[in-house]
Amino acid sequence: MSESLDLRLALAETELENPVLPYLRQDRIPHIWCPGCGIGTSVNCFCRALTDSGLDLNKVAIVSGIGCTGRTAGYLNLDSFHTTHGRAIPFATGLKLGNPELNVVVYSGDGDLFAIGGNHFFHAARRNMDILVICVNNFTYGMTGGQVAPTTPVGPTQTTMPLGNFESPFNLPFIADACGATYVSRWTVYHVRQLAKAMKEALGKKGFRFIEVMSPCPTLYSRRNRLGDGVDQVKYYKESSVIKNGADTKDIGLGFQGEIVVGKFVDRERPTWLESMNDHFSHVLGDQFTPYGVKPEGE
Amino acid sequence: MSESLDLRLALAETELENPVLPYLRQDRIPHIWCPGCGIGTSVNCFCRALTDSGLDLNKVAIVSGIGCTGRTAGYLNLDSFHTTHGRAIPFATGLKLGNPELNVVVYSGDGDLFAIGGNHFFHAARRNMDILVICVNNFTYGMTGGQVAPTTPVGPTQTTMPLGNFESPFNLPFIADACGATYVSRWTVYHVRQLAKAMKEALGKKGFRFIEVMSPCPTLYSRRNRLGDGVDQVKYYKESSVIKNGADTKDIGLGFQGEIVVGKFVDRERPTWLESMNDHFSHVLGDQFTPYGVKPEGE
Amino acid sequence: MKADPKGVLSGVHFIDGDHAACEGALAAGCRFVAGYPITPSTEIVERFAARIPKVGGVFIQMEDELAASIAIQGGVWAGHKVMNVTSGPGLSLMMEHLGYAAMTETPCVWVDVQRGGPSTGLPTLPAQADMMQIKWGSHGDYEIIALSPNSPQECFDLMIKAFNLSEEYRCPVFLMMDEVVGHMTERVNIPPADQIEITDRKWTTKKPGEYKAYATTSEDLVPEMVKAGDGYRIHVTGLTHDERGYPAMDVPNQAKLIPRLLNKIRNNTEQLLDVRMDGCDDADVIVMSFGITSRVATAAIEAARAKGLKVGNLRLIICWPFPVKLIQQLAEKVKAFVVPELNMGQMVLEVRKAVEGKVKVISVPHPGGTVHEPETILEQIIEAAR
Amino acid sequence: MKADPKGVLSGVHFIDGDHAACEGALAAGCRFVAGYPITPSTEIVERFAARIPKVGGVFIQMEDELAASIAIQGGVWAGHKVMNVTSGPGLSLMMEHLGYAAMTETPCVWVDVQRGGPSTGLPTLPAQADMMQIKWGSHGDYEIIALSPNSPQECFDLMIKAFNLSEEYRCPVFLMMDEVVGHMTERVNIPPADQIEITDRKWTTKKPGEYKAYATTSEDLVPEMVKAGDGYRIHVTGLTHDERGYPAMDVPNQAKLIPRLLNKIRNNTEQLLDVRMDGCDDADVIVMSFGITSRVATAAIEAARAKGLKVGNLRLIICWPFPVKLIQQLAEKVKAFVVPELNMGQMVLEVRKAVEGKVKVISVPHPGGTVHEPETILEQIIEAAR
Amino acid sequence: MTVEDTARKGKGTVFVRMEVCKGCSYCIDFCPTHALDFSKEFNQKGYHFPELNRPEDCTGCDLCGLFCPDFAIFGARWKDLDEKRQQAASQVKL
Amino acid sequence: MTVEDTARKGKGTVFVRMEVCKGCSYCIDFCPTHALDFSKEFNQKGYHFPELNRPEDCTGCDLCGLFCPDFAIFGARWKDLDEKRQQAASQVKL
Amino acid sequence: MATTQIRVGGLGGQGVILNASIIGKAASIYEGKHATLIQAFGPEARGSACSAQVTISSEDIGYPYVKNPDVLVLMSQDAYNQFAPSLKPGGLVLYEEELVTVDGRMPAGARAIGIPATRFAEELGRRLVLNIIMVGFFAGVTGLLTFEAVEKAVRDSVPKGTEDLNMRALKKGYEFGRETKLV
Amino acid sequence: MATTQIRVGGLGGQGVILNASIIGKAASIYEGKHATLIQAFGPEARGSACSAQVTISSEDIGYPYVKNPDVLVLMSQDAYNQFAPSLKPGGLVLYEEELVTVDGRMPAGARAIGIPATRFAEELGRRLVLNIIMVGFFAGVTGLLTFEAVEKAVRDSVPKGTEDLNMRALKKGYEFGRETKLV
Ligand SMILES: Cc1ncc(C[n+]2csc(CCOP(=O)(O)OP(=O)(O)O)c2C)c(N)n1
Ligand SMILES: Cc1ncc(C[n+]2csc(CCOP(=O)(O)OP(=O)(O)O)c2C)c(N)n1
Ligand code: SF4
Ligand code: SF4
Ligand code: SF4
Ligand code: SF4
Ligand code: SF4
Ligand code: SF4
Ligand SMILES: [Mg+2]
Ligand SMILES: [Mg+2]
Repeated sequence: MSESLDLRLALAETELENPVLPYLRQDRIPHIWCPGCGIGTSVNCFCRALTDSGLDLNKVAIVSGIGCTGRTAGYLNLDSFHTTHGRAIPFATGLKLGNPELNVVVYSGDGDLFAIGGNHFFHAARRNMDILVICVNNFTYGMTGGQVAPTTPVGPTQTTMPLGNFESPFNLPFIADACGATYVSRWTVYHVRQLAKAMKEALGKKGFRFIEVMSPCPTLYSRRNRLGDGVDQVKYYKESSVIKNGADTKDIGLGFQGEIVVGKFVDRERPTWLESMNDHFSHVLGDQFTPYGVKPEGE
Repeated sequence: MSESLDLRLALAETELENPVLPYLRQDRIPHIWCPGCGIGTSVNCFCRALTDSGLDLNKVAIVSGIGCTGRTAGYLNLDSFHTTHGRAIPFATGLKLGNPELNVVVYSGDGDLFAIGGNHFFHAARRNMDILVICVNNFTYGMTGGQVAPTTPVGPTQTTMPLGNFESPFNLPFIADACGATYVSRWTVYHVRQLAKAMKEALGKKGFRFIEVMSPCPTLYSRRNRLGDGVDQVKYYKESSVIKNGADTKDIGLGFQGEIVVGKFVDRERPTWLESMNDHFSHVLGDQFTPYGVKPEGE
Repeated sequence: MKADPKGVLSGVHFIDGDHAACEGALAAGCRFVAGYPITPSTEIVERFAARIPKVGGVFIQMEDELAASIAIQGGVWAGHKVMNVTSGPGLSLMMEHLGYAAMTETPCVWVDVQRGGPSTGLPTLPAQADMMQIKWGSHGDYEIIALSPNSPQECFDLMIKAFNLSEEYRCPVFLMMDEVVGHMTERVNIPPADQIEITDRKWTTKKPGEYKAYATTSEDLVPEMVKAGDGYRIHVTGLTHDERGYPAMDVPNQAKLIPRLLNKIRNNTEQLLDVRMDGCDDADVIVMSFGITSRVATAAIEAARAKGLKVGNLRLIICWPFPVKLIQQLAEKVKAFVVPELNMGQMVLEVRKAVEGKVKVISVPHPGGTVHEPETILEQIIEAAR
Repeated sequence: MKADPKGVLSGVHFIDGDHAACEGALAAGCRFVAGYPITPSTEIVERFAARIPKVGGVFIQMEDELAASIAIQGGVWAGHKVMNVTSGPGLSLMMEHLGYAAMTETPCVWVDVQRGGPSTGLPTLPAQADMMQIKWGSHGDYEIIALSPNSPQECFDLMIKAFNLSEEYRCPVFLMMDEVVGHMTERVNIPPADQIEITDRKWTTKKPGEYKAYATTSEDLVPEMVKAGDGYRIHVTGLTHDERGYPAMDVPNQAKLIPRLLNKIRNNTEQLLDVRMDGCDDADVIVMSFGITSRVATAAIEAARAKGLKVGNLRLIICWPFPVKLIQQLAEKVKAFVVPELNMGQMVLEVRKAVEGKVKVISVPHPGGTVHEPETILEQIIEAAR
Repeated sequence: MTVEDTARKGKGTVFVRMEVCKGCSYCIDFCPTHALDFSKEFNQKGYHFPELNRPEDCTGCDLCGLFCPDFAIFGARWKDLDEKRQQAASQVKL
Repeated sequence: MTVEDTARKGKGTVFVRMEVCKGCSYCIDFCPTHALDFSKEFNQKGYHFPELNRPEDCTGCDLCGLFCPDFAIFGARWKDLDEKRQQAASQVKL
Repeated sequence: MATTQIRVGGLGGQGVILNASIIGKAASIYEGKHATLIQAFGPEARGSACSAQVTISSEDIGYPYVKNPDVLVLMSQDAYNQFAPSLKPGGLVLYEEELVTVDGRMPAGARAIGIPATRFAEELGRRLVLNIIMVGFFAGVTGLLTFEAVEKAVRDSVPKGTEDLNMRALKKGYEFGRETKLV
Repeated sequence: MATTQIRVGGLGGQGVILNASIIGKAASIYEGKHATLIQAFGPEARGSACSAQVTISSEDIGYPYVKNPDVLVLMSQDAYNQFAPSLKPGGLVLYEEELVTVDGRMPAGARAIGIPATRFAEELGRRLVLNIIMVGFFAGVTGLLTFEAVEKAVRDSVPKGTEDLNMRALKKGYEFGRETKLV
C-alpha cells in the first residue's frame, strides 16, 4: 500500500467522522426521532460535554425511563439503562449507591420524570442523591402521541386536552430548587453552546443536579398547535429567551409562547446522601466503620 | 314516668355526652391509638371545626390512607374511606370530581402523604384540586413500628436509621406552597384552639388546602429518642413554638427539637381544577357546554 | 334500564376497536374516567376526553396508573360508572387497586389493550399474555370477570356488557382487548339508546339507620350500594371488614368475607357462560380461542374442514370465570382440544385442568408481536385429529 | 465459592424468621438493600439497616415499593447481590419491576412475608395467598423460582439458596415466607462462613469487544454477566432485545427471547426439584403442603397415622417451578392428594393439572388469619383415604 | 354522673369516662388552672385517670376536652349546663 | 468526500451524511453566516438536505454540527483539518 | 365472495393509516361493503416503517390479514422493498414516484403506476396532503370506489378547516389516476 | 417427650413478646432444649390485645401452636378472660395482680398466683420493666428454667444501658416467685 493511499485513508477517517459519533452506538443510528425533534440536538450537546468533561467514559452510566427522550440511553455508547416508565431515578439511585465510583446521569422526558416519576425526583433531590438529571422538556408525552404533560402550559391542545390545556404546569427549576438540588439550570436547544457548557459543569459537580432542556416536539406539540416545525420552535426559543443567571426560580415559570428565562439558577454545596451516611456512621461508630464507596487513599 | 325522671334523663344525656361523640362512630371507640398519641387530639380539634363550620355533615367525606393516622377515617361518623397506602389523595380526587357537592377532606400521616403518596400531593396541589389535606406529622411511620419518614429530622433514631437519621427531611408547608396550595398552615397538637380554628377556616375555603399538625408518637418516636412521653413532646411544642403568620415557608423547616414556627403561611385564591375546566369549556364551547357539577341556579 | 341517549352515538361508523370501546363506555353510562396514556390503549381515553365535555362528565389525566386506578374508585363512591384503561405495564402498576376494588366491591370496568410483554416488551404489537395476570396479579384471593372482543363491534357491545356485569356483581370486570383489535377498523353499528339495555347500580332502598353496607343474604351474595353524600355515613376499607364495613381483623370475619367475594362470582359461573360455538356437536377436534386469535382460528378451522376434518369452533366471550363444565362436557365427546393464544400457554392451562387428562389438549403458543399463521393452527388441528 | 465471613453471624441464636432471613441474606453476600416498610416483613430490613454499617454495604429506605424494587436492580448492575422485602400490598406494587427483572435477567431475591389479603386485609396475620401472584402477577409471560421455608432455620438456609439460584438462573427468586414463620422464634444455627457455599455471579471472561450481553448457547440458556463501570458499555432494556441487548422489537427477536426466558427455568425443573418426603412410598394418601402449613400438616398426618392410615407427607421447598413429574409419578401409586394451604386453593390447582383426574385431589382451603386446625386436615385425610 | 353529683365550687366542672382514659396526662398538664390530678386507682386497662381535685379552680373552659386524645374528658361551664338543663327541661315539658 | 474534494473558499467547511439527514433545517437556519441551503434533490427518505452553497462564508464553527439532531452534519476549520491531517500523516509514517 | 386486499405502506408521519382508513370507510360506509383495516406499526412508534392492510369484501371478513395483496399503495422505498414481493401475481402497485424506485422484485404480470404526489402536494402548499393525493390516485386508477364515496370519506376524516385543501388533493390524485388508467 | 406449653398474654406495649422470647431463649440457648415462640398480634397493630405462645420440649417441635397451655402468664384482664378457659386442667396461671382479677372461668384444679408487678416496676422507676418482673416470677414459680439461664437471656435481650435495671426487675420477680412457691 502506497504511503499516499495510507494518508488518504487516515485523513478520510479523521475528517469524515462527526466528532460525536464515538459517543454513540453507531450501529443504532439513524435514530427514531422525528425530523426536527430537539432531543438529538440535546444529545449532541451532551456528547460535547462528555468530551469537555474529561471523564473516563467507562465510569459514566446513563439511565433513562420510557419515552422518546428515554431512548437516549440506547443511543449513547456508555453503560446505559433503559428502565421502566418513571423509574430512571430510583434505578440510578441503586446504581450510584451500588458503585459510587460511577458518574450517573439520568436522561429522560418531562412526563417520565415529573408525571409518573415525580415522587422519585422529589425524594432524590431531598436526599441529595449524587446524580445528574437531564430533562428534555417538550411539554408533551411524545412517545405515546401527544397527551397533556405536567409541564404543558395553559392553552395548547393535546390529545387528552382536546380543547386546550387548562391545568397549571410545574415550574421545573423551582421544584428542583425547592427540593434542594445543588445545581439547577434551564436552557433550550437553541442554546447549544451554553447547554453543552452547563452539562459539562454539572457533570463535574456533586449532589443532585438538574438541567431542564426545552426542546421542540414538532410532530405532536408545535405542529398541532400551529406553531410550525421544530425549527420554528427553536426560532421562538431564540427570540423569547432571556438569560438570567441566578434568577429566583419562583419567578421563571413558563407560559405558552411567552418569555423564557434561561440560565444557571442554583449552584450550592450540600453533602450528598452517601457523604452524610459516611460522615454520620464514622461519627457514631468511629473505627468500627469503614466508609463505604470511598477509595482508600493512595489507591 | 315522672316528669322529674324524664328531666334527669334528658339532662344526663345532654351533660354526659362529650360534645365530640356525635362526630365519631361510637361503636368503634375506644380507638387503637396509644396512650399519649396526639392523633386523637387532632381529631378532637377536627370535630370542633366541623361543628363550627356549620357544614352539612352528610356532604362532608373523609379519606385516609394507611397508617395510625389513616385510621381516622374509620372513627369519624362521616362518609369515610380508608384507602390504600399513599393513595388517599387520588381517591379523594375521584370522589370530589365525581360529586363536586361534597366537601372532601384527606386525613392521613406524613409517611402516607409524603413518602409513597408524595407524587399525588404534588400533582393535586399543582392542579388545585378542591380538597383539604390534613397531615398528622409525627415524624415517623407509626403503624409499621417507627421507621424513618421523609419528615424525620436529622438526628433521631428510627428502626431503619438505627444510628440516627442522616437524611434531610421535607419542609411540608414549603412543599405545599411551592406546588400552589391555596391555604397552608402548621400547628401542633398543643395549639388545640388555633388548630380547630384553622381547620374550620380551611373547611370553608376552596382549592387545595393543607394543614400540617405536629403530633407526638410517644411509642416509637419520642420514647425511643429519650424525649419522654406524649405529654413531654407537647410541652416541647408549647415551649418551642413561635407563631409567625405569613412567614416565608422557605424558612420554616423543622430541626430536631429546635424552634417550631407555626401559623398560617399561605392564603391565596386560585381557580380550582374544576372551575378551570368549566371556565375553559364554557369559553371554547359556549352554549354547547353545560358546566359540570354546578347546581343550576335557583335549585 | 335504557341507555342515556346523551352518551349514545347512534349510527354506523368506521372506527377502530379503541374508539368503539370508548363509545361502548359512553353508551353504558360511564361519565368519569381518570386515565394515564399507554400504547396501544390511549385512543380510548383520548376519545373519551374529546367526547365527554358535550356528553356531560369528567375526564382527568392523572399523574400515573396508580392514581388513575384509585381515582376511578373515588368516582364510583361518588355515584359514577367508571372505567380504567391501560396496557400491560400500566396494568402491572394497578394490581394493588385491583385488589382494593375486589375487596371493597367497587363496581368498575378495566380495559387492558394487550401488547407484547413481559416488561416494556413490544409496545405497539399485540399479545394476549395478561390473561392470568388479571386473575392472579393482586395479592390474596379474589375474583374478577373478563370478556374478550374480537372486533370493533364487539368492543362496543362487550364494553356495555362489562359495565352491566360490574354493577350486577360489584366486582372489577375486564375488557381484554389486544393491539390488533384495538387498532383494527371496521364498521360499528351503534343502536339507538332505547335499544341498549343498561344495568343500574344496585342501589339500596333501605334507610340510613337500617342499611348495612356489606350485608348480604344467603341467596344474594352481592350487597346493596349507596353513595357518599346521601346521609348513610358509610365506611369503606380494604381491611377485612364486617357487615357494617368496619375493620374487623379476625378469622371469623375473614372466613365470612373472602369466600363470599369468591362465591358471588363462582356460584354464577353458569350464568356467566358466554361462548360462541360452531360445529362443536359432532366435532372430533375443538379449537378453543378468544379475542383476535379467534379470527385466525376461524381461518384455520375453515381450512381444516375443507380437508374433511370435523373441527368445532369454540370461542370464549367471557374468559373468566372459565367455563369448566362446558369444557368437561365437550371433553366427553371430542378427541382433542387445540388452544391457540398469543401467549406461551395461559388459558390452555384451564382447559387442561378441566379435561383432567381425558382427551388431548394441544397448546399453540405464540410469544406475541403478531397473530398466528393460520397454517400453524391448522397443523395442530391435523395433529389433534390423528 | 465460600461466604464472606464479614456477613456471617456464626453461632446459635434464638431469633425469628424475619431476623434469620436477614442473616441468610448477609451470609449469601447481599450488601445492598433498598426497602420500604410493611408488616409483617419490616423486621428483615430493620435488621439489615442495623447490621450493614459494620458489615460494609448500604441500606436505603426508598419512598415506596416501586422505587425499592427498581433501585435494587440498579444495585445489581453496579455489581451487588440484592434483595427486595415486602408483603402483599407492597408486592402488588412491584409487579412491573418483577417483569423488568425477568426481562433483563437481573438476578435478585424477593422476599414476601405473606399476610391475609386481598387488599389491606389482615396486616398482622398469616396467609399463603400470593403463590399465584408471583407466578402470574406481572404482564406477559415470564418465569420465576420460589422457595418456601417453614422455620427460622430454613429462612436462613433457603435465603442463601435463593441467592444462589438467582445467580445461577439470572432470574427473580422468591422466598415465600408468611407471617407465622416470619414472627416465629426458634433456635437458628449459623455455620462458619467456610461451610456456607455461595454461587458467584456468572461473570463473563470475555473482553469488551467480544462480549454480547444476552448471547447464549443452546446448552446454556443463561447469559454471562458484566457490571457497569467495567468498560463493556452494555445496554439493558425492558423492550424486546437482541443478543447485544439492543431494542429489537420484531417477531423473530420476541420468538427467540421469550421462550429462552421461560426455558432456562422450565428445562431445569428436574434440577430445581426440592421437596421433603416422608412415608410417601407406600402411602394411600399424600398430603402436599408448604411453608407454615407443612408443620400443621405434620400434626394432622401423625394423628392420621395413629389411626392406622397410610399417609405420606410431601413438602415443597421449591414451589415454583412446580414438580409436575413427581406428582405424576406419585399419582400412579396413591389414592388421593390432600392439599391444605392458607389460601382459597392455589397450589392445589397445579396438583390437579398434574394428576389429570387420575386420583382424587382434595383442597383444604383457608382464608388466612391463622393456620388450619390440624383436625380440619385430618378430616380430609380420612375422607381421602375412603 | 350528672350535674347534681358535682358540688358547685368553681365556674365549671369536668366529666370523665374513666374507663376509656389512657392516662396520658394531657388534661392534667394543660389545664390552665391546674385543677386536675391523677387518680390513685388504676382503671381496667391499668391507667391512672384524672380527678377534679381542685373543683374551685375549674373554669369549665374545656381545654382538657380539646386536648384529650381519647375523648375521655370534657369540661363545661355551670352557666352553660344550666342553660342546657333548662332547654332540656322545657323540651321534656313539650 | 475528503478535504481535497472541497475547494477552499472560506475558513472552514462542512461534512454532510446526506442519507441520515431529515431535512429539519436547523443547520441552515442557525448557521451564523447563512452558508447553507437546502438541496433540490431528495435523499432516500424523501428529505432535502443541506448544501454548502456559499463556502466562502463558512467559518467552520460547527454550530451546524451542534444543532443537527441527526448527527448528519458537522463543520470544521481548515486550520484544524490541516493539523489533524499532519498528525495523521505523521502517525502513518511511524 | 368478491374480495380485494390492499396494503398501504410508507413512513410514520406520512398519513399511511389515514389513507387506508379513508379507503376502508368509503367502501364500508358509503359503498355498503365489508371492510377491515389492520394497522401495522413499525417496531418503533416514531418515524419508521408503517403500513396498513385493508380488506374489502362483499361478505363478512374473518381472518383480517392481508398476505398477498391485490393492490399496493406505496409511499417509501422501504415499503416497496418489503411489500412488492408479496404482491399477488398480476397485481397492481401504485407508488409515489420520487420516493420509490420500482425494480424487478415484483411478481410476474404486476403493473406499477407512479405519481409525483410529493410534488403535487408541495404545489398545493402542504406536503402533508400526500396521502390524500394517493387516495384519489387509488380510486382513480382502480375504479374500486366511486369518487363520491371517497369524497365523503375524506370529508369525514380530515380536520375541520382543511376540507378544501384536501378535496383539491383528492381531485388531483383522482384525475391523475383516471388519466393514467386511460393511457 | 417432655413438653411444656406456655401462653403469655397482655396488651401491646407491655412487652409480652419480649417476655416470651426471654423464656424461649433461656430454654433454647441456655438450657439446650427445643423452644418455639409464636407471636399472635391482635387484629390491630397498636395498643390492643397481644399474646405469645412458647413451647418448650426435649424434642423437635412440629406443630408450634399452643392450644391448652400448661402455664399462663397474664398481664391484662382481656388476656385472662380470653385464655383462662383454655388452660390445661391442673395448669398454672401467673398474673399481674392489679391488672387481672381471676374468677371461676379457670378449669378444674388450676392454680392461680398473682404478683403486684406494676407496683414493683413503678418502685424500680420504670413501668416498662413489668414484663421482666413477670419473667423472673415465671422462673421463680415454675422452676422450669434456672436463674442463670434466664439471667443470660435477659442480658442478651434488653437494650444496652438498661441491664442493671432489668436485672433488678428480674430478681424482684424471681424472688417473689420463689417465696410464693414456698408458700
Ligand atoms: C407504566 C407505563 N405507563 C405508561 C407508559 C406509556 N408511556 C410511554 S412513554 C410515556 C410518556 C413519555 O413522555 P415524556 O417522558 O415526556 O417523554 P417524551 O416522549 O416526550 O420524550 C408514556 C405515558 C409506559 N410505557 N409505562
Ligand atoms: C403498599 C403498602 N406499603 C406499605 C404498607 C405498610 N405501611 C402501613 S402504614 C405505613 C406508614 C405509616 O406512616 P404514616 O403515614 O406517617 O402514618 P402514622 O402511622 O405515622 O400515622 C406503612 C409503610 C402498606 N400498608 N401498604
Ligand atoms: S414525537 Fe416529538 S418528541 Fe418524539 S421523536 Fe417525534 S418530535 Fe421528538
Ligand atoms: S404508634 Fe405512635 S402514631 Fe401510632 S398510635 Fe401509637 S403513638 Fe400514635
Ligand atoms: S375545664 Fe378547663 S379548667 Fe376545668 S379541668 Fe378542664 S381544662 Fe381545667
Ligand atoms: S387527656 Fe384524656 S386520656 Fe389523657 S389522662 Fe386526661 S382523660 Fe385520660
Ligand atoms: S460550520 Fe459554521 S459557518 Fe460553516 S456551515 Fe456550519 S454553522 Fe455555518
Ligand atoms: S440539521 Fe441535520 S438533519 Fe437537520 S437539515 Fe441540517 S443536516 Fe439535515
Ligand atoms: Mg415529553
Ligand atoms: Mg407518621
